[in-house]
This record gives sequence, structure tokens and C-alpha cells, in this order.
Amino acid sequence: MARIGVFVCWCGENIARHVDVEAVASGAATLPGVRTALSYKYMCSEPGQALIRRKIAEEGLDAVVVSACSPHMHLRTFRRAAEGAGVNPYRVEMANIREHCSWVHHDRGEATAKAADLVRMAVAKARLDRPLEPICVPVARRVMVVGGGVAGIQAALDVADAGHQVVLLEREPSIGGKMAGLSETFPTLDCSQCILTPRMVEAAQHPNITLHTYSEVEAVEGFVGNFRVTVRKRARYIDVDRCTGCGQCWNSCPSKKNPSEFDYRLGQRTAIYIPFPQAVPARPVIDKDACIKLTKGKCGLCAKRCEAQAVKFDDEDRLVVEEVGAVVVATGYRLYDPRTPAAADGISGYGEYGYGKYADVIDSLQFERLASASGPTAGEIRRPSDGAVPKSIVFVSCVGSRDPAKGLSYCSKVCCMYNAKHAMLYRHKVHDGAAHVFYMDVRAGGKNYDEFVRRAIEQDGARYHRGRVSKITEREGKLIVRGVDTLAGEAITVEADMVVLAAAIRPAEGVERLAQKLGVGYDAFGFLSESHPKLRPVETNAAGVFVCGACQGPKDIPESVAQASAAAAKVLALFSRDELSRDPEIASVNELTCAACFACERSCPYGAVERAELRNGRGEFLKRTARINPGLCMGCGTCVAVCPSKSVDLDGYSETQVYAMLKSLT
Amino acid sequence: MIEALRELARRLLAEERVRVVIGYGQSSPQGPVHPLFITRAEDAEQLVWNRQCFSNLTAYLTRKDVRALGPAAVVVKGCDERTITVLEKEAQLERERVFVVGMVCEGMGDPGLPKCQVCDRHRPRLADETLGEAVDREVPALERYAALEAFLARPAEQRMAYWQEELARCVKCYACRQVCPLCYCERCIVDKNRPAVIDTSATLKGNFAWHITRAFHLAGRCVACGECARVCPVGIDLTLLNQSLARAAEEAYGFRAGEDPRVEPLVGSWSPQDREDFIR
Amino acid sequence: MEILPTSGKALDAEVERAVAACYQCGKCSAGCPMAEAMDLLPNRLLRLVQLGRIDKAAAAEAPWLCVSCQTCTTRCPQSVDCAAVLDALRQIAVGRGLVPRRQQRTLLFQQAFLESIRRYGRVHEVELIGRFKTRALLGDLNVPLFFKDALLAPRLYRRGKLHLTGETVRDRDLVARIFARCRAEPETT
Amino acid sequence: MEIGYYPGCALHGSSNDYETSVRACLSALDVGLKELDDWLCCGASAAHSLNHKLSVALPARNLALAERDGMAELLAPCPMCSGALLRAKAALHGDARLREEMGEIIELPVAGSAEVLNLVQIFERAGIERIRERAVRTLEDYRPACYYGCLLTRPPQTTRFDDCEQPRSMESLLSALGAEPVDWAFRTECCGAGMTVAREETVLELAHRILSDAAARGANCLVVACPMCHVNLDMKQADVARRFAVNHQMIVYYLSDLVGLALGLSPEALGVDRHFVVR
Amino acid sequence: MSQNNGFDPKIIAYVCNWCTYLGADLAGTNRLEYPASVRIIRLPCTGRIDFHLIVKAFESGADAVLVSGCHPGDCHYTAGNFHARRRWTLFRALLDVLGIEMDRIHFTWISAAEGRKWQEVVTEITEKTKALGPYRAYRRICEGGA
Repeated sequence: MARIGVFVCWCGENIARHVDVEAVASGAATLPGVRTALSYKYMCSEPGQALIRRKIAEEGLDAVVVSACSPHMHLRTFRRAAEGAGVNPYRVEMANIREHCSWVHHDRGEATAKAADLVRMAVAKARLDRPLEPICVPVARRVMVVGGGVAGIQAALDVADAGHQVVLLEREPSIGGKMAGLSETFPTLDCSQCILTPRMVEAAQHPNITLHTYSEVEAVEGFVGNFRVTVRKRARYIDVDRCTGCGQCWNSCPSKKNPSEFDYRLGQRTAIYIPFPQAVPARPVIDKDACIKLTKGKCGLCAKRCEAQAVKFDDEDRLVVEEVGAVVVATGYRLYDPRTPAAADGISGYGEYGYGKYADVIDSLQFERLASASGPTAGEIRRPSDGAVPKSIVFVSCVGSRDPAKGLSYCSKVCCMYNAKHAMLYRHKVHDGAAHVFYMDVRAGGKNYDEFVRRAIEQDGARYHRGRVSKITEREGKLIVRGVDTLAGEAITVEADMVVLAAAIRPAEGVERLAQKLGVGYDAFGFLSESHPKLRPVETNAAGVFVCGACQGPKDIPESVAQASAAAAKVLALFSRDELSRDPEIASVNELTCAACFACERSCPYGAVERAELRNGRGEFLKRTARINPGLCMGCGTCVAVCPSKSVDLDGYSETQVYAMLKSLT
Repeated sequence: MIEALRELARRLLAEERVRVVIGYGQSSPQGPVHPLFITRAEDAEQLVWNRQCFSNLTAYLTRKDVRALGPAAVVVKGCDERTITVLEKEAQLERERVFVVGMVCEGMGDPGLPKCQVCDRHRPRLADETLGEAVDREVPALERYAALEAFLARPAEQRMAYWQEELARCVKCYACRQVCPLCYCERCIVDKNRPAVIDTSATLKGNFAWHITRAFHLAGRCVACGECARVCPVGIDLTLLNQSLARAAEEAYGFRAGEDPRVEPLVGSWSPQDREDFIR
Repeated sequence: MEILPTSGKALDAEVERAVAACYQCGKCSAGCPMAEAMDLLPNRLLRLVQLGRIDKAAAAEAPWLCVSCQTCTTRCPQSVDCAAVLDALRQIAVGRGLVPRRQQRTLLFQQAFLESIRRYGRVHEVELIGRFKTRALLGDLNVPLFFKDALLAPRLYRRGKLHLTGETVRDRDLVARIFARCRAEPETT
Repeated sequence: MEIGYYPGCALHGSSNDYETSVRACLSALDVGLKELDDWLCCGASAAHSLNHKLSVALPARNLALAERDGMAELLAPCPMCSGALLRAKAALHGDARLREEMGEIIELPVAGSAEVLNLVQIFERAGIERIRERAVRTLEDYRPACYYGCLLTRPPQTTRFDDCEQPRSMESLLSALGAEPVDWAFRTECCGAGMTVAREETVLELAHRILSDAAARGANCLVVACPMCHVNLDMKQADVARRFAVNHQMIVYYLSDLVGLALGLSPEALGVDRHFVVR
Repeated sequence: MSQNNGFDPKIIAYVCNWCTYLGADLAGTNRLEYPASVRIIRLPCTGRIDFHLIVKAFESGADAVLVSGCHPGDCHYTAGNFHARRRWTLFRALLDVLGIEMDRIHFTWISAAEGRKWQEVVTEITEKTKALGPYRAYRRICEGGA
């Protein structure tokens, strides 16, 4: 039989005015299992807590009911007090007779009666409280950062500098991400590569950072503090350790006419290549579909030229397992493809703009390459079709963005800024060129952002037209752009030499698959979901998995970097402890009676339910069963509700307890 | 058709594609039709097929003893076959270990059972092999739920009175549970104590609790084979309860249990757009 | 597409609802083949409707210049059925006598067109052109047109493309009944 | 195969050359046409401009007739007609109230079940491969500019035909028959035909643009699948010439004309001689 | 509030810990008065609230039941209330066919900020239940007799 102490708080007048606390206490004293019941003016005060501790000692109490305010107010306080006197903190209950009673019921009779009921319920529950120990899981102080763009690099360096191991994963042959391909950055117009490349090198050389390029996440097991991530290292056909990056191989490769991914098909590369001169690591890969040796068996020139003998045509994908305590997702973005066939995954294309049909209709990342000193035109603005310098360029905003009819309803946030930047760069490079920008709204919120846009308009003479473009056609080498200026109230037609589409920002290819492996949610567009839009912006609902950068939503560089540092801070906070201790009020399965229908598995928001096998002492198979992973369970109890045989129960809110509370009211 | 069935059974057993064929048998031409388990090809001619093949044989697929025999073939009607999908979704069987023999069915009993009057699945669709020729008749949902409609036309007090009267007769024999192919729990919730969720006494209170539980546990799962009502010794029309849930599922979520193997089970999945007109 | 009421405030409400989603990107105007000829661009008509100034929108010439090519509807990012809105504006204009004088011809033509259908169930071109031109003539609207098409007639005729009498459906009363049942209710403004 | 046929007023009026062409061409492909009995005018743009309810009722009546006579498919070579029929279908679909209301108005139950096909779709049904096999001559000396106009593909949610911005169906049919379609800018631009009679002057401008671009791209003929486009670009070419002082002399074929020629039919049999602009 | 006097309805409220319970707290902090008829049972999430709890409430003599949690999208556990919503939709259909008095079962979304809404809901439910009187039909069921 439990030995419960009931402590009724007056909260000064707050409770006592409308509730006869003495009556409540004396009533409680008669309840089964209650050893002592008394009232005091301020239970949360130090003397009040002392009273509780003394009574626990005197009466040898093993459970405590404090009848006072909301548990959200003081449950912690009283748990600590009771624990101090040797009572298991999870055997402390509160009856909320203030917020839910004295403050809202002013008829003393009714209020007192209800208070008595609330205490009765709390006692009934306390009687059945099991002593619980907080769940402790050891933390592997090692983080995996998925994605080696500016966000991933930032997060990796922050954690590494703090002295923890980092595994940095990049799908492409080099880290650097989209930013490495940008020309100059708004609003300062400083050179993108000049900012980024030192950081790339730093990351590669950092003693605490292990780099896996040309690699992807294959599988994820485990939970916060203890993830086992299987990484697929794609065949590079180069022995990275032997290779010196001398360049003999790619200079000798006869297969030269392959579209360069890094230049978004505007430039060409050899079959054995480094994506761009400042690539990190400065080690080539072989494009197995373009390599003559690998496709036809002939050639092999690169191998002959390689003094380090680093070329290995028999290379294969390798799987490596990394044990980490946390994961930071920084997979970034891709641009919406205006050629998208009608209604592929609900998203359709812009046939009316002729992207992919007219060589001189390009997207904004392609323009970045044209404007970049390291680009295919060495920074001269020349149009793809004939290499001529365009005398007029039309920049079209919101291609895909803010276009529910095409399947994307959101604003891509950064296009307004880079459109202004593109117009500026173009005017700086081609003084007699006309830059037209079609926009719906100019969204330039941010430090020195609007000033930047004004500069493009006022000083650099970009011509802004408020309205969408309806159709782009081509005649005698000119692109005929039919748009509108709703401010002038006129439909206008511009004859342009080149058109740049500010295509929407979409999450990187395949991020949904990664999210599923990690148990992270994502929205209808594939952007990863943070656990709270305001208070937990870089955490996810998968404990130990954090997000930063454009994988969570369209972002510019400063925002991505800020978020990356935030994610790093969260990781460091996690790593500041040897063990994670978590609230033990979680679910558990009666594996003997479980029917293994896995309704719980389907309804668990945290993927905390595993399919397991029940075996006897001799390890012989008895039956299949659901099993809760205590590391993942957050204790919502949805599984309890859906279990047909009620083989799951939830500590702290057990079936027995709820029924007992109901019974106490009859 | 019978011959085709027997031939198929023979082949499956002979080629050892299955270890047991679960079908219908009849001790004497007039005798009652009963489930028949054949493990040897030569016994195949004991199989029968007529308008008395009421029971939903998929119920046996989850039985320990049957599973022990190895891969099974099961004879199903259009109405029964949906059970297979549900069971598969609930990890109670591996579809590839079951050979489903679909029988085109013109209705059971003479005259046909109520469910057969409104059947829109004379020809099984999910079977591995289907015997017999017939076309489907699309039955509008309204027609399928006509009986329920009629019952719901009565005022609430009358409905309550009806059930108090009906359920008072329940003797808690649990035949409804035994026969249900989807009641496969090893320990049924009624047998749970500490705490007892359901009052096990055959009182009105206990009976309400039981039948509410039985019906709701079939929410989004019941395939309307109607066996529970057919076997009830005191003749309580349990299909009314099952139907109310089935219709709600169809109206609110366009969901029919077992209809489409690609669709996730109704309970345990959700959509932000789910209706909530009743929530304030 | 849902069927709009044919007139009255109910129609106003429908039309306002139909344009609620418009965010004034102007793509309708940008693609409109008749934009140059319009006094108010489609996006402005929609804006007026959004502002509750339907009558002003209906009184414009633009709706009568619309060739119903559906380009606006097809390309609208917000899936506003712009072309249908212009249809509705025309109907409102007729119902409230707001059709601008210069556009009466279009109205006359379309009325003549419907008249022909109501009478015969099919269009009688010669009679249609005739009726339209004479009406236009009487209304003294752009008279020269009359002679212009009169010149065309023989060219058509020579190619056996002109049937002086057109086809007629068997049950002409049915057609009349259909028209009667579809007649616009009187304005309740 | 036999298929329901809704000619519409134009094909029985000033565009009877189109009907001649369609009929001749399809019979050469053993596609029988069963004309919809006692069909009504679809109401064209006049109806949806002035009376929305009527613009549903008239086509609904025709759909009802098709259902009554058990026609599962209905060919409407005039995109204005097919457009009206399709719009009515869309409106009736999934709106029991409207179906009921219309049923009373048109005095026939209507479900809107009949499938409405345009001319290109019929050829696709007949099978481009089969047409190629039947072809007795190639169209190699034809460099057509395929002109879809507006209503053939728009609005896509009702027409559900080809890509409304970059359609290919006419090109692929004709190039299969040896023609060399040119790539040009005005394939889906509107010619303003809806306004030819009432607002001629604005329309000639559009027609001129279209003819000029086609010529500029080296097309030696235009191909249309719409009677109004044809009137506007063929008959009115003289007026265009007069107004803009440039005689395009651009022959405007119906799609069925070229297919028919490939199948060995004579221009006369196809009614090509009744066009205004001729070789 | 004394129509149907003498009868104080007994109302059981199952509420989630993160939204509605805090909403009720807020009502208290703002001293929003309402009838003392409701007994709150605090559960982590509406996802935990199954139909047995509703049946049990009536078995233990409740005249009405209130089930309340976070608004869709606000669930502390991201999806608990979505799961609950589906189950309730179905369960109501079953109760309806059984002739259970539907206006004795109430479902609401009440956020931590909606103290006012909590006050309104409890007041209304109490009035409604008073008007209906004690739930005799279910008492009869529990007494086992007709």
C-alpha cells in the first residue's frame, strides 16, 4: 500500500479565498493510501518545500501529491524537493486547484468540492505511479554534416574548431556547392570564390574533419547520440591518396566535349576532370559514361601519363560506416527546371518561355557562370548561341516561384536580389547594353538590400517593368519577349539578345529519400521541416538531426551561414554532455501479448517502434512483436490508443492510472 | 467450375507450390458446407463449390496450426478477398506465401444474403487465379448502405432502445470474434485485466463495451463479409455497426477496406486536409 | 468550371469570388493578342472587379475586344479563369445597358448570331450577316462594312461556299424552349 | 471504325470545303462518320459572351443526343465546337445538380459521357503508322507552318490535348508523311477569327503577323485544323494584302488536305480548289 | 445558471498537456470564471485519447465528455491530433448508429493562448448538458437493466 502525503497550498489568498483548503486537506486525509494531509500558506516557498521534505522523512512517504497550482508552474520544483528527501520524482503528482479552480470558480462551495475531486484524482494517480529513472544514452561526440556547400562547410568548421570530430559528406567530386560557382555576391559585390575557397581549403585540412566527397548517405540506423550512418563512396577511378593533382591526366584526355556540370552545360570538360580549378580535394574523377577506356576499353592515356599511378579503372563503389552522435543536413538547393514536362509530381514547366528550345534563354545560375571570371567566357557576357555580346538582356523574375498553377506557390526569396545584381554586373560589363527586369514585387528585406536594388535602378539604369512575361519567341536571332508593365498599364514587347530566367529554388534532388532515412519531415515541396518555425528553427523532430541552409527553405548566403552556425551550436550543446538524460515517461510494449499488427509503428510520429522477434532463453524464436526504442520515444501515447489488444502502455499516464482517476470520481 | 477448382488444387499440391489448400467441403450432398483443409493432391475432389460456401476462409490463414503447414492456397469469394489485403498490410501474412484462388460468385444462400444483393465484387480482382466468368455490377454506395440508411432514419432514442434490447440478448459467446478473419490478436482485449478495459460479465454494460470495441477495432478494416452477424447464435445484426464505420470511412476518406493494396491502412495514416466539421 | 448565374448581384458576387485569387502579375495582359486595342487591360478589369467596381469594368470597351482565345486563362499563375470573367462582364454590361456605343456592333453581331440559332437551331450565315449589317446600318455604325462584305459574298458564292438558305433543325420549338429557359432573369440591382 | 460526327454550322456553311476534305480523307482511311442526328449549333462565342447558361445548354443538348444514339466518341473538326462541347462536359462532370437542371432545359437526360475528339486526335486514333503505310506519295515538297491557333489546345484543363505551349502533334503527323514542318513563333497565337466579321480591322493585323512569320521561316504553306482560322487566313488574305501592301500568297491547307494528298486524293476531291489562295 | 436546478452535470474533459491544458491555465491566470462542472484528465496528447476513454467516462457516470487538444499543425508531437481526428470521425459514426446522444460528446481544438475559448466551451457545454439532464440512458445500460 502506498504511503502518500497530500500537501494543500493556500497560495496566500489565491487559493484560500475561494477554496476551503483545510476542508480539502482533512478530506484528503481519509483517502486510501494517504498517510498525512496538511495545508500551508506557500508550498513552493523554501519553508513549504522543507515541510514536504520533513513529512516525507517523518511519515516514510513514498509518494507525494501537491495540491496547488499548474504542474507547468511547479511540478519540477516539487519533484526536486521530494527527490531531495528520497522520493522518486516520478511519484510526485499535482492537483491544479488554482488555475483550474480557485481562480475560475468563485462559489466557495463549488470550488471546494471541485478541489476535493482534483485531489482525489491526483491521489488515485499517485497511488499507481511507478518509480522511474531518467533514460540515459551515451553520446558519440562526432557529427556528420551532409552537404559541403557554404552552410555545410560553416557548420563543419564551427564544430571542428570546438574540438569535436566532423564527418563532412559531399555528393559532388568537390566541396563548395552552389556558391563556388557564383560570380559576385550581393549586396557587397565581393567575389564569391574569394570568400569561399579559403574556407574550403580550411575544411579539407582541418585535423578534426574527415572529408567524403563523391559520396552519399546509403542508410541510417540508431538514434540521437548513437547514429550508424552507412556512406556510399562512389567509384572515382582515382586513388586519391596517390594522386598529386598534377593535371597530366586531364590535360591528356582525348574525350573533351562533355558538358560541364559546374558550368551548367555552358562549358565543356574532359572525361577525367576536376570540376573547377579550385576544387577541393584537387583530385580528379573519371566520368565513366564519357571515358573511352571505360566505355570502349581503348585509350587509357591518363593512366599512362600518371606518374603517381593513381588511375584505377577497376575502381568500385565502397560502403563505409560512420558512427556519429548527431547529423546536420545541409543539402542545399537546385533550380527549378522550366522544361519540366507537364505535371511531373504536380509541377509543370514554362513551355511559353522556350527554355531548352532557344539557346539564349538561360537560367540565373548559368548567368552566374557567364559573369564569373572562372567561367566558360572568362567573365565576359557572351550569349551561348553565337558567342556575341548581348546588347539587351531581359531578366525574368518568379519563374516557377509564386506560381501555384505550375505547382510552386512559395517565393524563392533571393531572386529579387540577384536579378538586381545581374542587371548591375551586365551594365558594368556592357555599358551600352539594356537590362530589363520583369518583376511582380521587389522583395529586398535585409541590411543594405533595398539600397542595392535602388542602385541597380538609379545608378546602373536597369529598367524595371512591373509585370510577368507571358511569352518568349525567337525571330531572326532576336528573342521577342512579350510582357506587361502594369504600372504603365501597357503590354510591352522587348526585343532581347538574351533572356535570363530566375528559376525557383527547389530542394536538392533526392532530399526526400535522405529525409526518410533520417526520420525528418518535409513539406509538399520537399523542404525539410524544422521542429518549431520560431523557437526551434534548426532542430527537427528527429532528435539529434539538425538542418541548415536552403534545404529547409530558400535562403541567401548570410542566412544559410547564420543557420549553419546555429546548427553547430545545437550540436555542441548536445556534445557538452557525456550522456543524454530524457524524461522516462514513455511507452513500452507487453511483448507477450502483442499481436504484431504494427498499428503502433504506422502511427508513431518518431519512428520509435521497431519490428522485433521475441526469443526464449535458448534464443529460439517465439513470436514477432513491436518494440519501442526508448531513445526515440517522446511519450505522446498515440501507440497506446491504436493498439487493439492494449499491449502498449505509457508510464506516467498508464491505463490503470486513467481508469483509477475516473473511478475516484464515482 | 468445381472441376477447374479441383484441378487447380491438385496442381498446386502436386507441384508443391503450396502445402495446404483451404477450401469448402461437404460431408454429404445435403450436409452442411464446412471448411476443408487438403494436404494431398488426391483429396482434391472432396472440394465443393455451391451457394452454401458462406464462411470467409481467410480467417484460417493466421491460425498458428495452419501457418505451421507451410505455404497455403485459399479459396475466396469477391467479398472475402479484401481480407487478404488487410492482413498483408497488418503484417499478418506474406502475400507471396499465399496462393489466392478467386471464385466468381453469384451470391450465397437462397435467396442470396443481404450482402449479396448489393455485392459489387462478383468477380475477385486480387486473386492469383480466378475461376468462372461474370461481370461486376457497380453498386452505388447508397445502395450498399441502404439497410444502414433505413436504420438511421429512426430517432436516436429508438436506436438506443433497439440496441439495449438487442445487446441484452448477447451471451458473450464471442462467436463473432472467433469467426472474424481480422480478430487475430493472441490476447483479445476483453481478456486483459489490470486494468480490465471491458466488463467481461454478460451484463448490458459489458455487452455495450464489448460490441463497441469489437466494431471499432474493425474501423477501416472490416471487409463486410458479414460472418459475425451470420454466426451470432442470438441473431444480433452486427453488420449495422460495421457498416456505420465502413460508410464513414468511404464518405470521409473515400476509403474501402482491402480495396487497394497500395493504400495505407485508414487508422494510422492521416492527411492535414482530413475533415473536422464536428470539431469546434 | 461552374455555371454562373446569368445576372444580378448574385453574378457580381460570383465574379468577385472568381477574381479573388488575382495578384495582379499582369500575365493575362502580357499575353493578350488584343491588348493593344484595349482601353483597359485585362488585369485592370480584374482589379476593378476586386475593388467592387464591377460596373466600371463592365462599361469598358475591352471585354468586347476579347477574342476568347483563352490565353489569359491558360497562363494565369493563380488559375483565375480570366476569359470567363470577361464573358461575365459582357453579360453584366448587356444586363445593365453599359455596352459602350463603339462596341454595339459586336453586341449586335452576337445577338444576331444567337437570334439565328434561336430561329433555326443553326446559323444561317447570309441571313446573319444581312441582319447584322442592316441593324448596324440602322444604328448607323460603321456603314462602309456593309458594302465590304457584300463584295465578298459573290466570291464565296462562286466557290459554292455561300448557301442563300441555311439548314434548320427539325424541332424548332424545342430550340425556342431551350432559349426561353436560359433567358437571363431580370436584373435585381 | 465508325465514329460520331458533329460538323457544326461552319462546316455546313462557308467552310464546307473543310467538311469535304475531312470526309474524303477519313473515308480513305476507312473511318466512317455517323453524323449526329438533328444537332444544334454549339452557340460559339456568342453564347458564352452573352448567356452563360445557354453556352452550356446548347452543347449539352448535342452531348445528350450523342448519348441517346450510343455514340461513345464524337468528332468535332471545328475547335470552337469541340471547345464548347468540352467546356459543357467539364461543367456537367461531377455536378449532379447541373446535370439535372440541364436535363430539364434540353429535355433529354445528359451525363456528358461522350468523348469529344478534334481532327488531330482522329488521325492519332487511326494510327500515324497506318496512315504512313496507306500513303501513296510523300509530302517532301511541303514545308508547312503548323498553326494550332487558340482553341485546339486551350484551355488545357478542358482540352487535355498536346502541350498547349509547345504542341507537336501536327508536326509529328506531317513529318511522318514526309513533310518538313518549319519551326515558327505563332503556332499557338490567336488570329482573332472570333472577331472577323464584327471587328475586321483589328483582326487583319493579327492575320498579317502570322502570315509574315510563317513566310519568314521559309514555310511554303500554312496548315490549320480550324474553319475560322482558315477563313481568316485564307479568305482574308486578299484584304491583308490590300491593307499591308504585301501579297503573301500563302496557301492555307486544312490538316486533312495534306493527309488526303499523301493518301493520293486529288485536290478537287479534298475541296482544295475551293480555297481562295491556290497554287 | 439554474435552469434544471438541483442537477450539476458531471463532465469529463480529456485534454492534451501542451495546448488545451495550458489554455485552461491561461483562463485561470486571466480569472475567467466558468462553471465548476468539468474534471480535467491531463494526457500528453490527443493522440493518446482512444474511444475506451470516452466509453469509460460514460460508464463512470459522466453526463458529457469533452475531448480537446492542439489545433491541427500545432501538435507538440507533430501528428498526434491528426491521428486522433481520424479516429474520432469514425467513432462518431459508430456512436451515432448506437443512438448515443451526440450532443454529450464534444471535440474542440483549444490552444495555449485560447483561455477565452476554454471558458466559452466549458460554459456552453455545461448549459447544454444541464438542458439535456442526466444521461439516464447510459445509466440504465450500466445498471444492466432496461
